[in-house]
Amino acid sequence: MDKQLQQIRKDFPILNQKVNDEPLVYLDNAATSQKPNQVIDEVVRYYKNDNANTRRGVHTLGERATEEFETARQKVQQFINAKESREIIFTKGATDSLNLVASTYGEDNIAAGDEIVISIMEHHSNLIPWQQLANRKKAILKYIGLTADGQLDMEDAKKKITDKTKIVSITHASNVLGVTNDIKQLAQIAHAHKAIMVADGAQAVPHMPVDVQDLNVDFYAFSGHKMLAPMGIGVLYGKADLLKVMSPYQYGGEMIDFVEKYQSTWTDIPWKFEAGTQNVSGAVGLGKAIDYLSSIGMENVENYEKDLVAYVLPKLLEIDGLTVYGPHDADHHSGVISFNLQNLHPHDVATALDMDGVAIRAGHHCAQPLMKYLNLVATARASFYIYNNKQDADELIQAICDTKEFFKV
Amino acid sequence: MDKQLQQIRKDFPILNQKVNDEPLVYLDNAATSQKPNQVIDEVVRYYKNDNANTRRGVHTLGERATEEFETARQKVQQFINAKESREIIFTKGATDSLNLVASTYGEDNIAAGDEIVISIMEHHSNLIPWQQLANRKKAILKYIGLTADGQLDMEDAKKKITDKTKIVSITHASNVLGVTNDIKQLAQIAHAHKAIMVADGAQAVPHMPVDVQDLNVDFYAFSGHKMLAPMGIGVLYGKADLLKVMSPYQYGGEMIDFVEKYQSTWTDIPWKFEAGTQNVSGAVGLGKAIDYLSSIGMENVENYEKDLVAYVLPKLLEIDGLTVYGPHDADHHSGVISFNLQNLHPHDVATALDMDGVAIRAGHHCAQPLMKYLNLVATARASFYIYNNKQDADELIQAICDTKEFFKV
Amino acid sequence: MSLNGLNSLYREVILDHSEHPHHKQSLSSATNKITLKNPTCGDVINLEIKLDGDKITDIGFTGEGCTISQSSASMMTDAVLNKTTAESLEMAHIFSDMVMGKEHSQADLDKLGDAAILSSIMQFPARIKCATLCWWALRKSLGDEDDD
Amino acid sequence: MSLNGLNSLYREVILDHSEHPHHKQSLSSATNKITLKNPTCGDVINLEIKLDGDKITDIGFTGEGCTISQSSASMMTDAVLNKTTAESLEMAHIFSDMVMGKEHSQADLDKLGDAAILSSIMQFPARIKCATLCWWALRKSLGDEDDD
Ligand SMILES: Cc1ncc(COP(=O)(O)O)c(C=O)c1O
Ligand SMILES: Cc1ncc(COP(=O)(O)O)c(C=O)c1O
Repeated sequence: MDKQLQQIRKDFPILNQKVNDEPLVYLDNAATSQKPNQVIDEVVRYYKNDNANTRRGVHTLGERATEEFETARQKVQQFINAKESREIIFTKGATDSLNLVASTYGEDNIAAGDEIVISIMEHHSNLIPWQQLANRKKAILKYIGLTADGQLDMEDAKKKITDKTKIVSITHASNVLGVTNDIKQLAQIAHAHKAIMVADGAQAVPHMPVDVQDLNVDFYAFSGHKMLAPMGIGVLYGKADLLKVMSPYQYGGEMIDFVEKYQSTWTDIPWKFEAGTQNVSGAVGLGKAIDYLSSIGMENVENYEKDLVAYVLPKLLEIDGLTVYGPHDADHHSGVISFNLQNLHPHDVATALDMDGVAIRAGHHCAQPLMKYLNLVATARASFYIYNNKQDADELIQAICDTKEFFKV
Repeated sequence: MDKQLQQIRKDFPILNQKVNDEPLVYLDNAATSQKPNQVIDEVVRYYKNDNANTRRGVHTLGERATEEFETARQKVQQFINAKESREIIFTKGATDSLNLVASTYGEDNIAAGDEIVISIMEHHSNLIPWQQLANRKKAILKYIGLTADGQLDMEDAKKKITDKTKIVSITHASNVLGVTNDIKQLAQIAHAHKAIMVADGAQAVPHMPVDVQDLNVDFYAFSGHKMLAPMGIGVLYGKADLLKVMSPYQYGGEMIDFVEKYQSTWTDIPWKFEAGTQNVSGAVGLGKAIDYLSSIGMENVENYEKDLVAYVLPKLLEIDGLTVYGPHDADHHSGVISFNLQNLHPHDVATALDMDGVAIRAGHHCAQPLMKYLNLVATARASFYIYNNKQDADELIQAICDTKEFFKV
Repeated sequence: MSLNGLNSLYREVILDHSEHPHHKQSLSSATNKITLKNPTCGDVINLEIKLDGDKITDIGFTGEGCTISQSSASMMTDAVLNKTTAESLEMAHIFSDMVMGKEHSQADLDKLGDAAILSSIMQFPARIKCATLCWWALRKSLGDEDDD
Repeated sequence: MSLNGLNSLYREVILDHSEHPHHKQSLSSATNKITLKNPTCGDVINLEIKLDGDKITDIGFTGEGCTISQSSASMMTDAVLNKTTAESLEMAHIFSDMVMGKEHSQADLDKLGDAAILSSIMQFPARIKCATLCWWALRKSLGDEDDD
C-alpha cells in the first residue's frame, strides 16, 4: 500500500515542474489540493460527451447528466456513510455549506439569549457566520478554549455547552494546529443539552475515514477542492429530519414545487437546497476523486500521512529557533504543521522557501481569533497530502535551514 | 465571418456523436451551452500547471492562480464594459448572483410598503428571491404584463413603476418568449423614480453585445455555463458605489478585514462578496470563453443567430397545428423558440424528437407564472447557439413532422 | 431519421388509453382524495377512491399530463378497481420495481393487466416519473407513504 | 538548492533598514495619523506625520510586519522627511509605478533615495503589497486617496 502511495505521484502532472529553477515541493495542501489525471480526465470526458443541464431535460444528454450528478451524490453518501443520499446537498464549498446552515437552521432556530458554542480554533468560515447570526439575533456566542499543548479543551467544552445552547459548531480538524477534535463526544454533549452539532470537515474528509452516522453530527460541511476534486463544488450533509423542515437558502430554478405570483412551495430535499443550475462537472469530478481516494483506502491515507508526520515533525522540532504550534507529539498531530522561525516574519520565510521550490503558506490562515489567542501575528504553515513523500519533507527541512542561514537567525 | 462560424462546429467535440442512432442536434442551449476545446483545454492547463488557492499564498503557484483569477475578472469587465474590474463579483451562477442582490441590497433597502417591480416573464431565479423578499418585508411585488404578441408591455411598465418603487428587476432576454427587453429604457424609468435597476442577463450575455454602462443598470447577473464556460461560475456586476455600502452575503475566508471574537470588518469590493475558496478554474474557463466569443465578435454572434431564426421561424410557423409563443416576426425573436404541437403534451414531443437525435426541452422552463399567464401547462422549446446551423434547423423541422405523423396530430 | 424506437414506448394500447382514458372522472362519493404534481413538467393528477371496508369499489382521476401519465393513470384504475388495498399496494410496488428495472416474475406482471406494458418505460428514464405519478398518488391516498 | 535569488530582494540595505528601522517611533506632536493593515498577512502600520504648512517636518511609524514592510517604511520616512506634501505624493506615485513595473526615468528613481532599491520587488508579486503598504498610508494620511 505504501508502494501504491509511492506510485501515485505520477498521477499529478502539476508536481512535475520546476519553480524558481527548483523542483516543486507542494506543501500548501490545507489551502487546496492538486488534482490527479483521473479527475481532470473525468471532467474532460463529461464535457466532451454528456454535458447538459440536470433535472430539466427529457433528452438523452439531460438524462445522462442528471444520472451522473445523482450518482456523484450517492458516492458522497457512501464515502461519509450518510444514511440516505438525499441528506447530501451539493454546494460551492465548505464556506457555502456553513453559511447555508447558519442562514437557514440558524436563522429559524436562534432567538435572543440562546447560546451558540464554537471554538477559538475555528476557521473564519465556521466563525463569522455564527458570530453574525448571534449579533443579528442578540444570541450569545461562546468560545471553547485550548489546552496548554493546543488541543481542544474538552473540560471547557463541557462547561460552555449548557441547556441554553442551541448550536455547537466545531472544526473536525484544525487548519492551523494540526489537531483533530473528538466530534463524536462533542455531539454527545451537545445532544444531552438538546443542541444540534455542526462539524466543519474541510480538513478532515480529505485525510481520514469519516462516518457521519457514527459521529452522530446533525450537519457536516466540506469542500471538494481540498480532496483532489475540482474547485467550485462542496458538500453539506444534514440529517433528513432537519433538512425537511428547514427553509430554503437560495431561490430559483429547480428548487421549487409550485410558483405562483405571490407565493411558492418548495420541492423535496436535497433539491430544495440546490437552486439554479448546478456544477455538474464539479460533482462528477468529486465522484471521481472519491473513487480515487477509496481505491487507496482512507485508513491507508491516514496512516501514510501519520508516517510522514512522524518523520518530519521531530526534524522540525530539532531546528534551533523554530517553534511548532499545536501538539509536539506526532501521534496527535496531523499533516498540517504551523511554525515560526525566530522573529523572522513568516512572509519572509515563505518567500525564501519559494525560492527553493517549496510552496508553503504564511499568514493568519483565516483564523485571526486563534492568532490573537496564541499571541501571534502570523505563522508559516506546511501541509502534507498523499502525493508528498519523505523527500519532500527533507526538502522542507533543508530549505528552512537555508533560510536560517540567509537571514542569519 | 459566416465562414468562420461554419468552421467552429469542430471546436465542440460533444456535437460529434450519435444519440439514439441519429446524429446529435443540440437545441437546448437556453438550458446550458456546450464547451469548445479551447475552454476545456484551458481548464486542463490550469489544473496541470498553476492550480492553487488565491490571495492567500506567497508561493509561486498561489501567485499565478491569483493573477489568472484577477485577469479573468478584467476580461469580464471589458466584455460587458464595466467601468472598473472591482465591479465584477464572481458567483456560482445567475441564480446565486440574483439571490446575492436580493439578500444584501434588497434586505438592507426594502421596507414595508415599498414596491418591487418585476415582469410576468421572469425566470424563477429572478422572481422568487424578490417574491420572498417582499413577503418577508411586507413590501409589494408588482408584475409588468405583456403585449398581445408576447413582448414586455412598456406602457404597463410606466404605470407599475412609481415613486414607491425601490427595485426594478427584469430579464434582459426571455428564456421562453424569445424576446429581448429594452433594459436601457427601463433603467431610465426606474431611475426617474429613484429606484435601482437590476437586469437578469442569463439569456443575453451569451448572445449579444452587452454594455452595462450604456444600459445604466445598477446590477447585472449572468451565468458562465450558458456562454461556453464551465459550470459553477457566474457573475454579478454592480456599480461600485452600491457595492461599497452593501452588507456582505456570505461570511468566511478572504472576505474579511479584521475578525475579532465578537465582531468583524469586511475587506474591499469585490472580495467582500467572495467568501471562501473561489472557483478559479471556472473563472479561468470563463475568461477563455470570453476570448473565444470576442474573437468571433458579439455582433457577429448576434447576426448569425438572427439569420438562423429568420430561416427556421417561418418554417415552424408553416407547420400545421404548431403554435409558436412570443413574436412571430423573426426580427423580434431570439434563438429561443417555444412552441406546442396541437394538444400533444410537450414531453411527448421532446421524447419523440430525442429519438430523432434532436435535443430540445419540454416543461415550464422555470417560468410557472408566465405559463399560467399564457394559459399553458408547458411548452416545448428549441434554442440555438453559434455552433448550430441551418442543417440543425432542417433536422428540427423534419423531426417535428415525423412526430406529427407518429402521433397523428 | 426515423421514430421506430418510439413504438416500444407509445404502443397502440398506451395511445388508446391516453386518447380514451378509463375512469377519467370525479367521484361523487369518494372516501380518499389526493392531488399530486410533477413540478418538472407541470403534470397534475387528482385521484379519488371510494373504499368500502378494505376494497376499492370506485376510482376516478382528473388532471392534465402527457400521453404516458394519462394512459398510466387509466391503466392503473383498471388494474386496482375492485381490489383490496393490500392487493393494490402490492401492484404499486410491483409497478415501481418494474419501471426501475428490478427483477419481477411474469406472474407479478400479469397482476398489473395493461399497466405491465409500461415496463418499456425503462428505456426512457426521463419519462419514468410520468408513468409512476398515478401509482404514487394511489400509495399516498392509501396511506402507504414510506417517505422518500 | 540555493537561495541566491533571494539576494535581489533582501539586499544588504533592505536588511539593514529592517533591523534598524529609521523613524520607528511615535510622535508627540503629529498633525496627521493613520493606521493601515494588510489583512492577508496581518501587517499593521501606524503612520504619524507632523505637517508644518505644506512641509513634512517630522514623521514616525510603529507597527508590525515582515522585513519588506518594515524596511520600506523606514526608507520611505527617510525619503519624505522635510519634503512638501506635493513632493511626497509625487514620490508615492513614482514608487507605485516602479513596483508595478511601469516605465520610470532614472531621475525619478533618484528622488526615492534608498527606497528605489525596492524596484526588485517586481519579481516577487506576492510581496508588492508589503512594500506599498506604508506608501498607501502616506497617501491616505495626506488625503490623496483615489479610492481603489
Ligand atoms: C477548517 C476549514 N474550514 C473551512 C474552510 C473553508 O473552505 P472553503 O474555502 O473551501 O470554502 C477551510 C479552508 O479554507 C478550512 O481549512
Ligand atoms: C432568464 C434566466 N434567468 C436566470 C437563469 C438562472 O441561471 P442559472 O441556472 O445558471 O443560475 C436562467 C437559466 O436557467 C435563465 O434562463
